Amino acid sequence: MNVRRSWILIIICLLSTVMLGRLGAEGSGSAVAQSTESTDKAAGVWRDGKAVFSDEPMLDIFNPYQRGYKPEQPIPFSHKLHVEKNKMECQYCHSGVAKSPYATIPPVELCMGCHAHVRTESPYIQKLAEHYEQKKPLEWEPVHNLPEHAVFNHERHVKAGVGCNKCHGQVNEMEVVEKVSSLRMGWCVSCHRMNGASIDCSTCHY
Amino acid sequence: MASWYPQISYTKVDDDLLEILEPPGVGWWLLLATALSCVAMGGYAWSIQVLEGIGHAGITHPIMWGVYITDFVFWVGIAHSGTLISAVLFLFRARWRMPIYRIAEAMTVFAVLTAGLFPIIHLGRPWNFYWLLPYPNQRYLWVNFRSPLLWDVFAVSTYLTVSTVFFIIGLIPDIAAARDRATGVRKFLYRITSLGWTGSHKQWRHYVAAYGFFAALATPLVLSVHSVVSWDFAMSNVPGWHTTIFPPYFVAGAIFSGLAMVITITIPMRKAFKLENYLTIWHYEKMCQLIIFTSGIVTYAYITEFFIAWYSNNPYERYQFWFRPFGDFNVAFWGMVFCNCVAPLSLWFKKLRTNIAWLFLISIIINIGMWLERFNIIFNSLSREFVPDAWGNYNFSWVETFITIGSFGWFFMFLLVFIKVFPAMALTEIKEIMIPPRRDPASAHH
Amino acid sequence: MAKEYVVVGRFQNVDDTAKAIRLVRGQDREDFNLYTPFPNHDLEEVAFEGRVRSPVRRWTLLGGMTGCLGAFLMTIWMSMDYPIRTSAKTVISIPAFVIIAFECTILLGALFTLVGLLHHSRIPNFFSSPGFRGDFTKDEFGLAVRVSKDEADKLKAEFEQCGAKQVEVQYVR
Amino acid sequence: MSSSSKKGNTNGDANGNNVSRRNFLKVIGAAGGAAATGCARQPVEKIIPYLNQPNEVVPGVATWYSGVCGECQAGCGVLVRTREGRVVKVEGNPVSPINEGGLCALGQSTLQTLYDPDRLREPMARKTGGAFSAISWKDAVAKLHAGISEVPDGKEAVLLSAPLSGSTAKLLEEFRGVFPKVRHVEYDTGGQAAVDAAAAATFGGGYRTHFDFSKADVVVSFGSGFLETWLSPARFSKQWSKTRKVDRPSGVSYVVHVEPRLSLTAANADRWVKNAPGSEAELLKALLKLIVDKRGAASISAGAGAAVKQAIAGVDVAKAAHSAGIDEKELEAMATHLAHASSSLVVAGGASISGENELACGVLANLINAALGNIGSTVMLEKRKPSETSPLSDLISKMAEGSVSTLIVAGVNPFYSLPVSSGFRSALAKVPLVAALTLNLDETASQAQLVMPASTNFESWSDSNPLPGVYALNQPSMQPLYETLNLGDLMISLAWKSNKMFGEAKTFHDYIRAQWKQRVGGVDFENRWLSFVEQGGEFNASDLSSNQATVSASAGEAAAKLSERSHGLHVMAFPNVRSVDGSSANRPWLQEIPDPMSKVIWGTWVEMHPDLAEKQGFASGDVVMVKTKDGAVRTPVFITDKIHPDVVAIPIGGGHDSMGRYGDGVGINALSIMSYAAATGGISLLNSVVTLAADPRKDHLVVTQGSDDQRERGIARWVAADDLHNQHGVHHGAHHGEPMQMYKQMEHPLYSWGMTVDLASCTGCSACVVACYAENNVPVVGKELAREGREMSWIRISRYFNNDEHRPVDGFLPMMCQHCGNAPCEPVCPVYATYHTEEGLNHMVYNRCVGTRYCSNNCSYKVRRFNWFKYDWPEPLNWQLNPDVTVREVGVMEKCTFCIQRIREAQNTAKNEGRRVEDGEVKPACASSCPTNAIAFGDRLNKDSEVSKLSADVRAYKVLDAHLNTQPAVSYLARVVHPEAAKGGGSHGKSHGSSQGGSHGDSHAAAHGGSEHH
Repeated sequence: MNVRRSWILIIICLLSTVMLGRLGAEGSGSAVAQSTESTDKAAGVWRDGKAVFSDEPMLDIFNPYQRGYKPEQPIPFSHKLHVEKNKMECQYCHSGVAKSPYATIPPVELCMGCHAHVRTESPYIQKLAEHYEQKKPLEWEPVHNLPEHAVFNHERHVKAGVGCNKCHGQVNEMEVVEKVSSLRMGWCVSCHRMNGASIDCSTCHY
Repeated sequence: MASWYPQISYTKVDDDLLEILEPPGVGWWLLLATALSCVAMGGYAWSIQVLEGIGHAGITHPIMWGVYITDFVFWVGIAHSGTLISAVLFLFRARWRMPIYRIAEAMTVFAVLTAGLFPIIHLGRPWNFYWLLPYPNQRYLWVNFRSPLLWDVFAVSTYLTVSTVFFIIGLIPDIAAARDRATGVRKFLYRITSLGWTGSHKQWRHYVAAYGFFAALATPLVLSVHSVVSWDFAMSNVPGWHTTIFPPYFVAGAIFSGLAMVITITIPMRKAFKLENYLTIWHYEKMCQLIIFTSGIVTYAYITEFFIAWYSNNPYERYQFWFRPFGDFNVAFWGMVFCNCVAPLSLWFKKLRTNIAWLFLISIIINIGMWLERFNIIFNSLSREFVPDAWGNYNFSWVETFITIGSFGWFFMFLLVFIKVFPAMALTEIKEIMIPPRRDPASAHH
Repeated sequence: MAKEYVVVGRFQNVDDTAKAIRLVRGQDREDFNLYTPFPNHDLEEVAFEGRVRSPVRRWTLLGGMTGCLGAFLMTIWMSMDYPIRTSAKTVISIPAFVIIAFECTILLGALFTLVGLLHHSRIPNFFSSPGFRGDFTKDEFGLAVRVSKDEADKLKAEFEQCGAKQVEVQYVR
Repeated sequence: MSSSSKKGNTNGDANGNNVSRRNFLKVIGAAGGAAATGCARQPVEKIIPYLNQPNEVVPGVATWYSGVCGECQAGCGVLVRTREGRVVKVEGNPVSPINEGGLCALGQSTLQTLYDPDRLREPMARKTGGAFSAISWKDAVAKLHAGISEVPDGKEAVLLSAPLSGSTAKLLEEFRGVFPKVRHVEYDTGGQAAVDAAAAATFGGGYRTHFDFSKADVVVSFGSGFLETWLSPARFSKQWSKTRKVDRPSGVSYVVHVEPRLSLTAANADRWVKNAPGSEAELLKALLKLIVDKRGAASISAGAGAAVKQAIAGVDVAKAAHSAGIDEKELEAMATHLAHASSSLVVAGGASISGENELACGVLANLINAALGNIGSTVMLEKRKPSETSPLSDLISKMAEGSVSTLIVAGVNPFYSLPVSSGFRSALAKVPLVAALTLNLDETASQAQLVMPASTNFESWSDSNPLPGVYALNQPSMQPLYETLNLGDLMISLAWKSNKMFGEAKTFHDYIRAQWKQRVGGVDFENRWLSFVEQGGEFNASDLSSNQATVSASAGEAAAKLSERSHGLHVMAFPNVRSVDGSSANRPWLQEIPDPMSKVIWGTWVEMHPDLAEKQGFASGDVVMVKTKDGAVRTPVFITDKIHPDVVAIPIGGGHDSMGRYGDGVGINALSIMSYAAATGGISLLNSVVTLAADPRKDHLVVTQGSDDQRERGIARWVAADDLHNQHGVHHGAHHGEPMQMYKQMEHPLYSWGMTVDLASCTGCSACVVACYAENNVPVVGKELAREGREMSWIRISRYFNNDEHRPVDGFLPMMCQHCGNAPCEPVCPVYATYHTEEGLNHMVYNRCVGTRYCSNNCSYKVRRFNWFKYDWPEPLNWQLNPDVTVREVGVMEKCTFCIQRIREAQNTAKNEGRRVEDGEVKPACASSCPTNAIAFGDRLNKDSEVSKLSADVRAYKVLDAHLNTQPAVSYLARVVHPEAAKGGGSHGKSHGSSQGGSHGDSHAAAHGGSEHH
């Protein structure tokens, strides 16, 4: 009897060790709006013999920029309308994405290129025009923010063939832009690992 | 020597020793209030340091470690004699350990609790201290097992865990004894904390075996923990730190300082609780013998350091060991030599080592000396490293002073509460080494 | 027949207690408890008929081995999982890991010993043990034997015969 | 920083862009704010896009503009790096023939004048009550216009400015046509006026001398700090460094410097001659005599002969040497070297010769050069229209008489920089309208009735003509921060007010264009103009070697007539690389970089010989009152034996009271106790000391260097030019063999970055230190924290003394992170915050750091700096922050990264072009700022790279590597010393400091460690 009890205890000890280790991995079922690519789905499983503990929503409560973050913008710009219906390319507005670290938010001037003539009756377009004419800066709410100690270069990712939707999700289907990826380090690292990109710290931190 | 006790009854042992647990007097409350004020001072200083930056401490380029690491090593050192007395002397069956080992173990646990604060206090970003633990995190990052600081994390936490377990296991039968004498809330407390100990032969059988294993595990731990602490220094390349004699030298120093601290604590206790029958001069003489021995080792280590610096013909080492006695902060060096090498020599004289007041004085001197030793090692080595243009000096700030005072308050706060709540003398083991009652031949049947 | 009674003998000295134990063992009673205020090797020898050696040692060994092996596995795996080079040292720097392994050996060895001790000694146990008396942690040796009703009086007499200061018969449940 | 990325500002008028200033400020304000928040989790920042995005701006990509550094008269070309419309960094322009790519500390720090939080932001007029109140530019111009157009009879209006050149000078001429009552007075603080005066006295008016150190085999310099502040230090440093190459056909040059104190130039010379203060003229005379004796009178051209004869009449060499306190043989050797050299140069200038005999010294130097036949080889003569300026002394007396009705002070600060004894301060009060066009409300401006904010070179157009044929053109590289004007635009506005126009110029930009069109011709002008703007000017330096001039007859007289030298204790006010003339006092970078010689930061000090200090009973750090007949100052004493006992020396530049938060109250103004040499119109920077007394006041001397003695540890090593293998400064007995290593060295598959520093070229000028501060967002901690040793500089220049009397410096060694292959710092970090990258960098991940500081303890080079507190950049200083570099949080370690952001940028470009990074493509900030190209950087895997070649040089060594096997990626090339200099002195193989030096060093350490000196 003693021997049997001992073994049960040992097994419990070992199991709890493993459970503790997996703690982070367990919760990632998550209420992510759109889990687009394998990067996201792969999070939270054992893969290639490596434990993947990324993206635990548990800890996201401390992060103001968690997935699903969907701020109201000063002008309710619809990506869906512009991309799906009007067939505009991402780079038409985010022109810096392939030549600069920043994707860049387009200058108001660019909006006015069309909206000087198109839909001028809309109150929001009128607000836009007011900003332009009064030279009043337009303050957009950032959705995808990285901390300052992380260096991210859009140019390199785009040139490596990483599609916009890999990180930003299907923005073309969004009326209001929403954060679909945690943009946290483990999330970055898992994609880098899968694609053979460098996981050297100095790739992103300097 | 079989026993130094007058043959007294078990009841008397219980009565004498459990009397310590009687409700405290004014003196105790005053001491506790003092300790708490010290803790408050330290807490205030630390809060400022956390809120505004570690720069409030005097540490600066190039002396990146100062009073905090000195305190850390000091308290880890204090912790050592507890385990030495309880574990090593247990294995050597040194009977004189019995009356002091409980208080020494308590000292160990509380000193490690104190020491464990300092690595966190000295961090630049203490709120991230848990990054030193190898826990799974979303960043996929682990820790650097090559760093002596990580060895420290493992060594100190292991030491804290093992010494706490050892301490609590030793306490259980005594708490059970206290439980069976107590009433009211205390009885409830002891009922819980004694875990339902009855002292049946089935329990004693495992208890004695387990106690032996704890002692066997704790013995190499005593040696390893301060070795690991010494590797914080010895593993670096700093002249004056990078030396192979550090582990034995640190371990000896730790035991030296720990014994001194045991004396410092037990002398007032003995007086306050009238324990002269249990803590006899004989016990103190035994401790003095160990102190003389470890003092000798420490002195030898000091001499060796100088000899090797000279013999190595290494200009950096040579300069360092010239700088210690003759440099900007030679007070620490000469203070250390006096406190650790010269003052303990008086214990060779029986007249002095049997004088309790003198012993108390010497024990405090040794404590100061051992603090100075660590400060001397840290400060002097860092201030005169390889490139002379980067040499610099160090003035410690009020924040460091307050936090150091706070650490003493923290330590004594635990100790004061402990001696009033749990049996501070190992009554079970005192009973064990007394001659067990045999059948009185006179009243025997046939 | 249900053993609903506990006969508790209170003894004042080792010799009487030993005699009582021998008596109980001679009656092939395994279900007895000997309470002593401190461990006494002579009494234990009698109580266990020499088979005192505790199985706790196996826990210690197991814990130590788990700690050592676990620490090596942990350090090596963690170093390989996100390999970061420092100072031209290899990713798997065994000499450094030995120290971690040593500490873990001690740590788990001690913790497993603790578990073994608690497990085998049946503590924590917050229910009062039948036959235990408070004086058994102070200065008396107690021998508690579970017996059926009709055996109780006989045993009580025998204990008194052995020199018990007092013998109590307690009804349990 | 390829030239293709340079952009010409084609928008024309810098102010005429259709982005309104206010919106622009908001845009860049947001960017600046984001950069300053550090690596803590930050609050949500709004994204504010441009309303109209300028064509050349791609957010996230730097735009470079060429320009001119306007800090001194040298006219060095700069390249200005801008991000999202704000200037973030200045580099030297490699195509400029002046500085050829380097830039001095002063030039590097110009950004902190642009973003000076205390800069004047709007015009202000003094109300009747005495306080200033803001007025509009229109009112300001109207007020000033009235002041210069309605000048009463018998009175005049004066424009006081630094010497002007290029279009500004031309415009001023035309301006004076509009306003005939305006007179121009030049106020020169850089030493050019003295050189010009000497040239005029020697060769007659209309000549300017230009020096070419690159051709000189022997240089004898009397006081002229040509490697630090004198005339054109970046250019001279580059020229000098070219003569310090061991493979130079005519060998390494021999440089002798004569000065009573060890200046930076003296420290870099092969031989420093410590003369008694004021004895230079006699020495020059004696030198001339010896040269004439050696070469024979016949060798001297007929024109010069008479003057030389007159100059050396009655000279007693022995007496002169004795009087100067030097060995006669010293002069003899100097003369021998000069006489035998195929090409040589003698220069005189700087603080130590200033005063009554300044002109004579200049003339004598010119005569020696003429006697040696150096005119046309190392001394070039430029024919130049003589300046029409009238002497400053004349202005002061006129002001005092009350005959100046309006004084416009443009860009100078005479109230601060003229000695009290000049009478300027009292005379200023007699001028009814004082108008100041100024960057800060400085001492002079705060006495004015009308102050107008001046624009910096980053915000306005300007040009200059520093050398014949060299026209430097400066374009604005960002929108003006405030409503500011430069002098050109102000003159145009004033003329406009009189309904006058200069040609068709509506703005100064138009005027400059018109001038250039006139000069270069109208053919294809638009395209050529664009290329001028793009490369920063027109660089067709004229060959002046054929210009010869006869020595005028009066030269002999000017040289012969010497004022009697006053004996006894003197005080010298000397300029140094970090404070120059004091106008840069409000730049925290310059306050926090150490003086290369004393290593003191934040404040002034008085250098004193130990004998004198002992006699007076002063200890290092005691506050001492130095009193001359012209005033008294109190400042801490700095004891050094590298100064003549008859002189104490105080740096110029401290003691401001109206400069701004960083400059005010720091140190004392040494200029205030100097005497004013009315004869030459200049300040005598040497004055007799009346009293030297202890002062009960307390002050701290912040010395950043621990010890001056390297104790033969082989840190700063030197070799003789004829014996390159024998490195000195290292204890030869302690050499270790090839070290054993447990692990194999790490392999670097792609790149292995490395650096070499050629100590033969490094002068210790500290430009790299400032460049590093600017590039890497290194915080400035201020005096109190610096005193505790918390300064953050990633590079420190280790300066080690030896006990050689004539070459007392072992070298200047820029010590930055060595990026060790076996880095001691890396394995001790418990959290991998520092580790080794595949590219061989020792990298620091700031955000992983928990602050155990173990790495710094274990760093053998002590180059890791710790953020003890959170340091702030008050608005708008934070606009300068480099957006590519993380701003560090409190409690993290930081150190040199080899400018990894530049490596990454180059790798990005290379990857886009499908190639490897080429050699020379990455230049860290320190390397690109170095005026002497001492620092090389590149890939060590590429065997043809400059770094690979240099690190295989026979002079190359790695600091401490032999002892510690740290395998640094930085190699130093031992300093080269002329064989002659290596022979002399007592430092043969034992540069071990004297006991005096040793204890001296330790007392410095004490100062740094925080023990207070009172």
